Amino acid sequence: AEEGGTINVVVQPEPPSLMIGMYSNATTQQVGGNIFEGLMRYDQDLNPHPLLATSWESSDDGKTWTFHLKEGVTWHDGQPFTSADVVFSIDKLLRETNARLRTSLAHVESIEATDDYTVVFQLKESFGPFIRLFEVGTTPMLPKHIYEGTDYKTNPANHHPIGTGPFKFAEWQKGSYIHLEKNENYHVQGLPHLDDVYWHVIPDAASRAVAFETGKIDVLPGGSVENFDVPRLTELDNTCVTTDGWEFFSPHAWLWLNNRQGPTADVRFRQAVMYAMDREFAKDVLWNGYGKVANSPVGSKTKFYDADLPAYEYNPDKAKQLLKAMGYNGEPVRILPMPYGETWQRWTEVIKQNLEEVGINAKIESTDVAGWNQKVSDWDYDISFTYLYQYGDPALGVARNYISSNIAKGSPWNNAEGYSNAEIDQWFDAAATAFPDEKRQELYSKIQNKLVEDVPVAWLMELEFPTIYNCKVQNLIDSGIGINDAFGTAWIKQ
Amino acid sequence: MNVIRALTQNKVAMFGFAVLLLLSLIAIFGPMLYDGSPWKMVQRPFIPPFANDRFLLGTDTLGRDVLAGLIYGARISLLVGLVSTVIALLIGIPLGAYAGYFGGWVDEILMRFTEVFQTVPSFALAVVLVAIFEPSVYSITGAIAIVSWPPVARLVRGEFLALRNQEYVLAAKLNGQSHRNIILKEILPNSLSPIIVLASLMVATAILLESSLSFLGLGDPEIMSWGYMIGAAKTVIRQAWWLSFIPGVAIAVTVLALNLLGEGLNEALNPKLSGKREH
Amino acid sequence: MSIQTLMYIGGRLIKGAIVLLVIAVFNFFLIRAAPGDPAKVMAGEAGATDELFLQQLREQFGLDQPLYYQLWVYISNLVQFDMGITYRQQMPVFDLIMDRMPATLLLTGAAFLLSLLIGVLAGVVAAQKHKQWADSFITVAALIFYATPLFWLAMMAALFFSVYLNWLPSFGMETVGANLTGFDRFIDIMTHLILPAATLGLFFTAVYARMTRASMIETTRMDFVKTAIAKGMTPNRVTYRHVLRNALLPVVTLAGLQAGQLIGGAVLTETVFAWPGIGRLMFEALFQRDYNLLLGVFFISSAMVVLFNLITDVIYCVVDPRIELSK
Amino acid sequence: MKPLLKVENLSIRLPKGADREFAITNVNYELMPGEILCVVGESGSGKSMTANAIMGLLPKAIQVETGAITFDGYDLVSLEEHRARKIRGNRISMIFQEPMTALNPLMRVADQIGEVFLIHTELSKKQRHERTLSLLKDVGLPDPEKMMSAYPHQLSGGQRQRVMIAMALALEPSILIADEPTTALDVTTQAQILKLIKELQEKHNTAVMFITHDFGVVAEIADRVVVMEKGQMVELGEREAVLNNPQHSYTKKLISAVPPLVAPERPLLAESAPVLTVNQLCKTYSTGGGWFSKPRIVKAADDVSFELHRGETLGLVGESGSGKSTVSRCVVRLLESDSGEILLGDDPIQALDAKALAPFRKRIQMVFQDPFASLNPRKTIGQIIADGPIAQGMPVAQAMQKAAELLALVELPATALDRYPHEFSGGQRQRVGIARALAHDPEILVADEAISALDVSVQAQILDLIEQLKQRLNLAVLFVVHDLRVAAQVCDRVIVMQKGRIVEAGVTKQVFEQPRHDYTKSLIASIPGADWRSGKTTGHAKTLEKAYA
Ligand SMILES: Nc1ncnc2c1ncn2[C@@H]1O[C@H](COP(=O)(O)OP(=O)(O)OP(=O)(O)O)[C@@H](O)[C@H]1O
Ligand SMILES: Nc1ncnc2c1ncn2[C@@H]1O[C@H](COP(=O)(O)OP(=O)(O)OP(=O)(O)O)[C@@H](O)[C@H]1O
Ligand SMILES: [Mg+2]
Ligand SMILES: [Mg+2]
Ligand code: NI
Repeated sequence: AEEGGTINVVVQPEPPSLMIGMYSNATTQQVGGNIFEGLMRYDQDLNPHPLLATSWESSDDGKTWTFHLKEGVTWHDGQPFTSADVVFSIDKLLRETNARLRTSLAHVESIEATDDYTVVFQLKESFGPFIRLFEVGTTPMLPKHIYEGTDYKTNPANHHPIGTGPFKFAEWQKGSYIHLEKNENYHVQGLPHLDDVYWHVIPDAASRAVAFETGKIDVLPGGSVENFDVPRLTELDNTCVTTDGWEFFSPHAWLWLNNRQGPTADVRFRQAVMYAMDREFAKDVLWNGYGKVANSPVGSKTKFYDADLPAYEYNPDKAKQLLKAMGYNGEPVRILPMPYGETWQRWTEVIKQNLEEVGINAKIESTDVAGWNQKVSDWDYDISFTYLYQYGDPALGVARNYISSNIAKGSPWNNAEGYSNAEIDQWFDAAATAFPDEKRQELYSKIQNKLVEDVPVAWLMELEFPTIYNCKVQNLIDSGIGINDAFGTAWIKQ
Repeated sequence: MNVIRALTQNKVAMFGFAVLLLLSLIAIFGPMLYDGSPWKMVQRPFIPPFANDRFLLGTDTLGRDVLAGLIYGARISLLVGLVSTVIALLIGIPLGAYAGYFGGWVDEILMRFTEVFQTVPSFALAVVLVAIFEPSVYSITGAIAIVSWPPVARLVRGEFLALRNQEYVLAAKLNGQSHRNIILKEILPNSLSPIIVLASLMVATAILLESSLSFLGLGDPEIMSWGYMIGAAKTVIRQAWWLSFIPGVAIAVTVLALNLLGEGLNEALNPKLSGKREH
Repeated sequence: MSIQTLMYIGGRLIKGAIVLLVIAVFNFFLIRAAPGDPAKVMAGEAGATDELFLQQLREQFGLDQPLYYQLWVYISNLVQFDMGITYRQQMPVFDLIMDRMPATLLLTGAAFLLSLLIGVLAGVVAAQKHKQWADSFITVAALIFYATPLFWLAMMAALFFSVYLNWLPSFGMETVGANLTGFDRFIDIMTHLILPAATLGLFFTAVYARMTRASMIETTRMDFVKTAIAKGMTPNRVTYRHVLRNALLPVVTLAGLQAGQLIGGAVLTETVFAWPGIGRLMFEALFQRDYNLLLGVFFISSAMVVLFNLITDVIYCVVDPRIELSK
Repeated sequence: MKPLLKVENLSIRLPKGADREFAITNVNYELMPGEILCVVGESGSGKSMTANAIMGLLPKAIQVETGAITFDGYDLVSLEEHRARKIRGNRISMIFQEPMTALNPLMRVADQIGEVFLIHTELSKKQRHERTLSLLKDVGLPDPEKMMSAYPHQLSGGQRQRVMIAMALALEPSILIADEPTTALDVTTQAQILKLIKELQEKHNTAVMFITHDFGVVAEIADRVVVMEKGQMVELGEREAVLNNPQHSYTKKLISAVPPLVAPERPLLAESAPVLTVNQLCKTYSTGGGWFSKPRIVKAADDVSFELHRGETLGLVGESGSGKSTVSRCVVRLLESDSGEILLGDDPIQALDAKALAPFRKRIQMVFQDPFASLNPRKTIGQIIADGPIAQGMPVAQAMQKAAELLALVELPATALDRYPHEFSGGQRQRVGIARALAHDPEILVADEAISALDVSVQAQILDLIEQLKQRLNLAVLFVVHDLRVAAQVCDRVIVMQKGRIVEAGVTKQVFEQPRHDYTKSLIASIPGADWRSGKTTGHAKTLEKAYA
C-alpha cells in the first residue's frame, strides 16, 4: 500500500465529545474509534479478531473467559498499556458511564488482572453474547493513569483524548473540523498508512453532497447525505459505494405502536397497520432500493435470525377488513415522526398517506429531538418512528424492546410500546444464557414467530446506509462496524 | 374617495393588487376545484413540469402533484401572513396607542417592554418559539406575530405622540370626550394610513418568515406550504431544481405583489409623497 | 469626549443592562417550557440509556435543583459575567461563543458593509436618475431581492456558482487542512466569504437602496437644497455635499438597528453555507436543549443589539449636530 | 438709467392638475439699480414663481411658456445651465422665507457661507475665513467668531436670517431677491432685518426685489411696488401712489383689509363680576433632562394674573415664545399649571380632576390657530360640531339640530353638515371651529391666534364674525394675537407678555398711545410701516379707517 496522504470525512452532527466511553453518540464513536481501541475487532460475519487482546479462551461451561493482551502497546502519551487499564476501563469507568455495557456486565461476576498482560472474566452463568462485547464502541480501553480517581465527566483529558489507536488527536475547531494525525508509535507495524484524517462539520445535507462533488470530501459515511442524493452521487466518476460495515449494528426500523391505549392497543389494529404500509414503495423511493423490508424483530444479518417467518404483504383490503372487525371508528391516531432529517420526514408522510388510505385517521405531530425523546419515553404517542441497533446478538439489541422488565418511563430505547408477555420474557431470558448456540436458535425462533403474530411494533425495514467515497480510498471498511472502526488500514491510491 | 382613485391610477400598485386578488381566489376556491389532498402520491416521483398533461407542474420526490401543493400552499401562506399580521396589529396598536397617548411612565414601561422584544434577534426568537411550542400552524402564526408587533407599537406610538397635540385632539378634550373616544375616534383613524402601509408590508414579511421556518423544518407537518415545498426539495435541488424553483418564485411573486401594493398605498395615503401639499 | 457624553453612554449601558436582564429571565423560562431536557437529548443520541445515566447527567448539569434556584444561580452568575458551561461540549459558554464570534462578525460585517455601500450607492444613483430607466432598473431589482426568500437565493447561488460554474466554494469558512497562512489564507477565506456574504447582503442591499432613494428624493425637496442651488452649485455638488448627508440620517438609524439584529439573524445563511457562526450555534443549542448555551447566544446577540443601538446613536449624534446625547 | 433686470411678457405654465393653468401670465416689470421693488399679493398669486424663474429654480415640471428675463445682456430663461450657475449666488442671490429650514442643518455656518466663495472665487481657505468673518460682522451677528462654528439649530430665527443675508451678499451681487424673508419672524426681529437689508442695500447699491404680502413692510421699505393677483400683474407704481391712491380694485381691497394702527375709542364696560379670574399662574417646562444631564427650563408663565368680564375682549400680545399660548391653554385646562388659581366665576377649576372638570368644560371653549389642523379630517362637519354636546349627554338628533343652527350662526350653508373639512377654504374652516366652540353655549371664548393663518381679507371677515357673536351672545373673549394692528382694532383691554411675565396691562388705546414699559414701546416701534395709516398720516388714510371699521 502507498504511504501518506490525507483523508477528509464528513462528521454529522458534530460530536459533543470524543470520549468514546462516556458518550455513545454515533459520531463520537466514528471519530473516537480512530483514537481508542477495543480488545477485539469483528469482521463482517461478526467473528472476533485480535487487536489489543492477542488471544482468548473460555472454559467449557462458558463461564470463565481469559484474555491475553498484546505487549509493547503504548498510550498516545507514551505510557504502557496493561491489564490494569483493562480492569479499570471495564469494571470502574465504563460500568459507571456506559448504560448499555452496564446491562451486560450484570452477567459478570468479577474481572481480574492475573498479571500485567492477562485478564480473567468470571461470569455468573454462560452469557451467549459475551464474546461480542469487545468492539471499540461498546468497550473501549481507556487510560487508567489519567482517569483513576478523577471525576470522569469533567476530566480535562476529555478535551484531548488519549488512546492507543492508529491516530492521535491533534485539533478540534469547534463548528468546523476535527483533525487527527498519524500515531507514529502505533503497535501494529506498518500502520497506519495515512498521515492525517480530517472530520468536517457541515450541518446542511445538501452542502455535504456538494462538498463531496467538489472533491473537498473523500468519504461520506452512511446517512450523511440525504437518500435522494445517493443515486446521483454514486453515478459520479471515481465514486465508489458500499453498504458494508453495518453488520454489527444492523439498524432496524419500526413504528412504535402504543400497546397501552387507543386503537393501537388492539392487535387487529396493529396487524392492519402492517398490511396498510407499502414498504416496498418506501424502500424504493426513499431508500433507493437499499435495505430490506423487515418481517421479524431480528435483523437478517444478526445472529439467530429465522428466515422462515410469515411475511406481511402490502394489502390494504386486508387492513380494512381487520379495522372493520375491530370496529375502528375513525378515532384520531397521532404519528410522531423522527426528527432526523428529510427521509424520515418523507417516510412519515408516506405512512400517513398509507394509513389514511385504509381509513385510519392519522395526524402528524411534529417535534424536535428533545421533544421526540420526551414523548416516546413518556409514552405520550400513538405511533412513532424509530430505528435501533442490534449489536450482533438478539440478547444485546432485540430483547430490550420486548421484555416486560424493560417497561420503564424515561427512556425511548427500551420497551416503549409497553408490550408485555410473560412467555416472551421467559424465552428471552433463557435464550441469553442458553448454551450452546443451537439451543439459543430454537428459543429465538419461537420468540420471532410469536412476536410476528402479536405485532407489538410495526417493523419497517432493515436499513442500509451506503457509504459513499472517492475510489482512491482503499481498504476503507474492513470490519463489521465500518466507519466506526479506525482508518488504520486505509490508504490512498495516488 | 381620492385615495382609491390615486391607487387605481397607480399601474404598478394595481398590478400587485391584481396578483394578490388572483392568489386569494386561488387560495379560496382552488382547493374546491382541485379536489384531493396535495399529499396524495399520484404518480411516479420527479416528473418534470409540462411533461405530463395531468400534472402540469410535475410531481415531487414522493410523486405528489406540485400544482396541487402550490394551490394549497397559497392558502396557508396568505392565511399565516394575514392572521399573524392581524395579531401583531392587535398587540401593537393598543400598546403603541396607550404609550403615545398617555406618555410619561405609561410610555416608559410599555416602551421598555417593547424594547425587550426588539432587542432579542427576531428570527432567532421565532425559531425558538416555534421549536419550543412545537411546529403547528398556530405556533407558527403566533411566533411570527410575537416577533413582528414591536415595529407596529413604535409606529403607532410615534403617530399618537405627533397627533395627540393636534388641535382637533385638543378640541375633543375640551369637548369633554373620554380618553377612549379620543384614542379610537380622533387619533386612530388619522394614524391609520401608515399602519395600513406597514401592515401590507408585514404580511409580506410574515410570508417570508413562514417559508423560512418551514425551510428549517419548523413547518406544520399537516399543512402543505410553499416553504415546506422548498425545504422538502432542497435535498433534491440537483436532480430536480424546479421543485425548489417553482415555490420559490411563488413566494417571491406574492411578496413582490404585496410590496407593490404597499408602496402604492404609501403613495396614495401619504400626502408628503403624493405631491399634494396641504398648505 | 465630554463628561456628559460619557455619562450618557453610562446611562444607556445601565438601561441596556436592565433590558438584557429581563431578556435573560424571559428566555430562561421560555426555554424551560420546551419539552425534553439536555439529558434526554444526550441520552437519546447515545442510543441507549437508563434512568441512572439520566440522573447522573441532570445532577452534573444542576438540573435536579428546583427551577427558581436554577434561575437564581444563572442570574447571579450572569451578573458576574459567567454564562455557565455548555452541557454538550463541557466548555465555558462564553469561550464557545467567542470561538464562533469571529466567523459571525466576518460574515455579517462583510454582508453589512457590502450592502450598505452598494445599497446607498444604488439608492443615490436611482434618486439622481429619478424616473429614468436606471431608476426603474434599480427599483425593480431592489424590489425583487427584497421579495425573494433569502434561503432560496442562497440555495440557487450555491447551485449556480459552486456546482455549475465551480467558481466558488459552497461551504465552510476556509479550506480545511490546507494549512494556509498569511495572504493565502486571507484569499482563501475571502473566496469562501463571497457567496454567503453576498446572499445575506442582497436583502439588505435592497433595503438600503430603497431607503436611500426615498430619503434622497425627500431631502431634495427641502428648502436648504434650494438655498444650495441658489448659491450656484453644480448638481453633483449639491447632491453629495448637501442632499446625501442629510438623506443618510434615516439610513444610519436603520442600519444600526439591523447591524445588531444581523448577528443573531444569520441562521439561514449559516445553515446553507455551513458557516461556523453563532447563528448556527444557537440553532444546534436549541435542538440539543443546551440551555446555558442557548441562553448565552441569546444574551450575547441581544447585548450586541444594545451595543449597536448605542453606537448608532453616538454616530447619529456625530453626524447630526442637532441631536444632543442626553435624551 | 438702464434697468438691471427686465422681465418681459413672462408666462409660466403649471403642470396638469394644479390650481390653474398658468402660475403667472404676461408679467412685465423692470428692476433699476439700487432700488427696492416690492412684490405684493395674496398667497398663491405667483410672487415666488416669478422669483424662482429669475433664479432658475423652477421645479422640473414647471416651464416658462413665453417671455424673457434679461439680465446683463443674457436672457435668463434660455441661458445654458452652466452659465446660469455662474450668475446664481454671484450676480443675483436670494433669501428665502423659512430661516428654520433654508440652511443645511448638518453644516457649520462658516462652511455654508464659505461655500459661496469656494464656488465662485479662487480665494484661499484663510481668505475665505476672513471674508466670512467680516460678513458676519456686517450683518450684525453677536460674537461672530463663535458664530462661525455654530450650527444653524443653535441660532435663533433672526440670526439664521442674518446668516442667509450674509450668504446672499457675500459676493456683492447686483440683485438680491428676498422671498418673504421676514414673514416667519417676530415683529421686533423683522424690524431689525428690514433695517439691515435697507442699510446693506444702500451701502452696496444693490437692487432688491422684495416679496411680501404685508403692506406694512411695503410701506416701510419699498421704492416701487408690483401687485399681483392670481398670476396677473394688476398694478405697478411708486410706493406712495400705490399705498395711498390704489387704482386697481384688488389693490384697494387688499389695502383696505389692513387694520389701521390706531385703537378706536371704545365704550367702557360697566363694572361686573369677572367670569374668569387668573391669579399668580405659573407654568414651567423642563425638557431634555436625561439621567445625568440638566434639563432645559423655561418659565412659560410666571406669576400671571388677570380678570375677564362678560362682553369684554381681552387681548394677549407679545412676541413668539412669550407664553401666550401657555397661558391660554392653562386657562382652559389643556395644560396643567404648576401653581396659581383659575376661577370660573367663583369656582376654582385648576385642581379638578377630569371627571369633576367635565361640567365646567362647557363654560370655557377655545378657537384654535390652524384651521387645517383643528378639524379632524375624518369626520364630517356635523360630527365635529355635534360631538361636544353628545359627549356632554345631549341626544344625537338634538345635537345635530343644534349643529345646523350653529352653522347658520357662523354663516355657513346647512349643506355643510355632511361634508368633510378638506372641502372648505381656510376661512370657512375657521367658522366651523368657532361653531364647535359655541356648541356648548360657553361664557368664555379663548381664541389663540385664531386668524393668523388666514389671508388678510379673510382675517377681517373672521374678526368681524367674532365681534358680532360676542355682542350677540354677550361672550367674554380672551384673544391671543401677535399682530398688534389687529389687537388695536378688536381688544377692549390688552395684556403684554414677555418671557412668561405680564409687563403691561391696560385699556387698549392707552397702551398703544402711552406705552409705559420699554418692551411695549419697542414692540410698537417695530410694527412695519407704523407711520402709514396711523393717526399721524393723511386724510385719505382716515377714510380708509372708516371703511375698515
Ligand atoms: N410645485 C408646484 N406644482 C404645482 N403648482 C405649484 C407648484 N408651486 C406653486 N404652484 C402653484 O403656482 C401658483 C403660484 O404659486 P407661488 O408659490 O408663486 O405663490 P406665492 O404668491 O409665492 O404664494 P405664497 O404667498 O403662499 O408664497 C399657485 O397657484 C400654486 O398653487
Ligand atoms: N411642550 C413644551 N415643552 C417645552 N417647552 C415649551 C413647550 N411648549 C412651549 N414651550 C416653551 O415655552 C415658551 C412659551 O411658549 P408659548 O407657546 O406659550 O409661546 P407663545 O407666546 O404662544 O408663542 P407663539 O407666538 O410662537 O405661539 C417658549 O419658550 C416655548 O419654547
Ligand atoms: Mg411664496
Ligand atoms: Mg402660541
Ligand atoms: Ni501497507
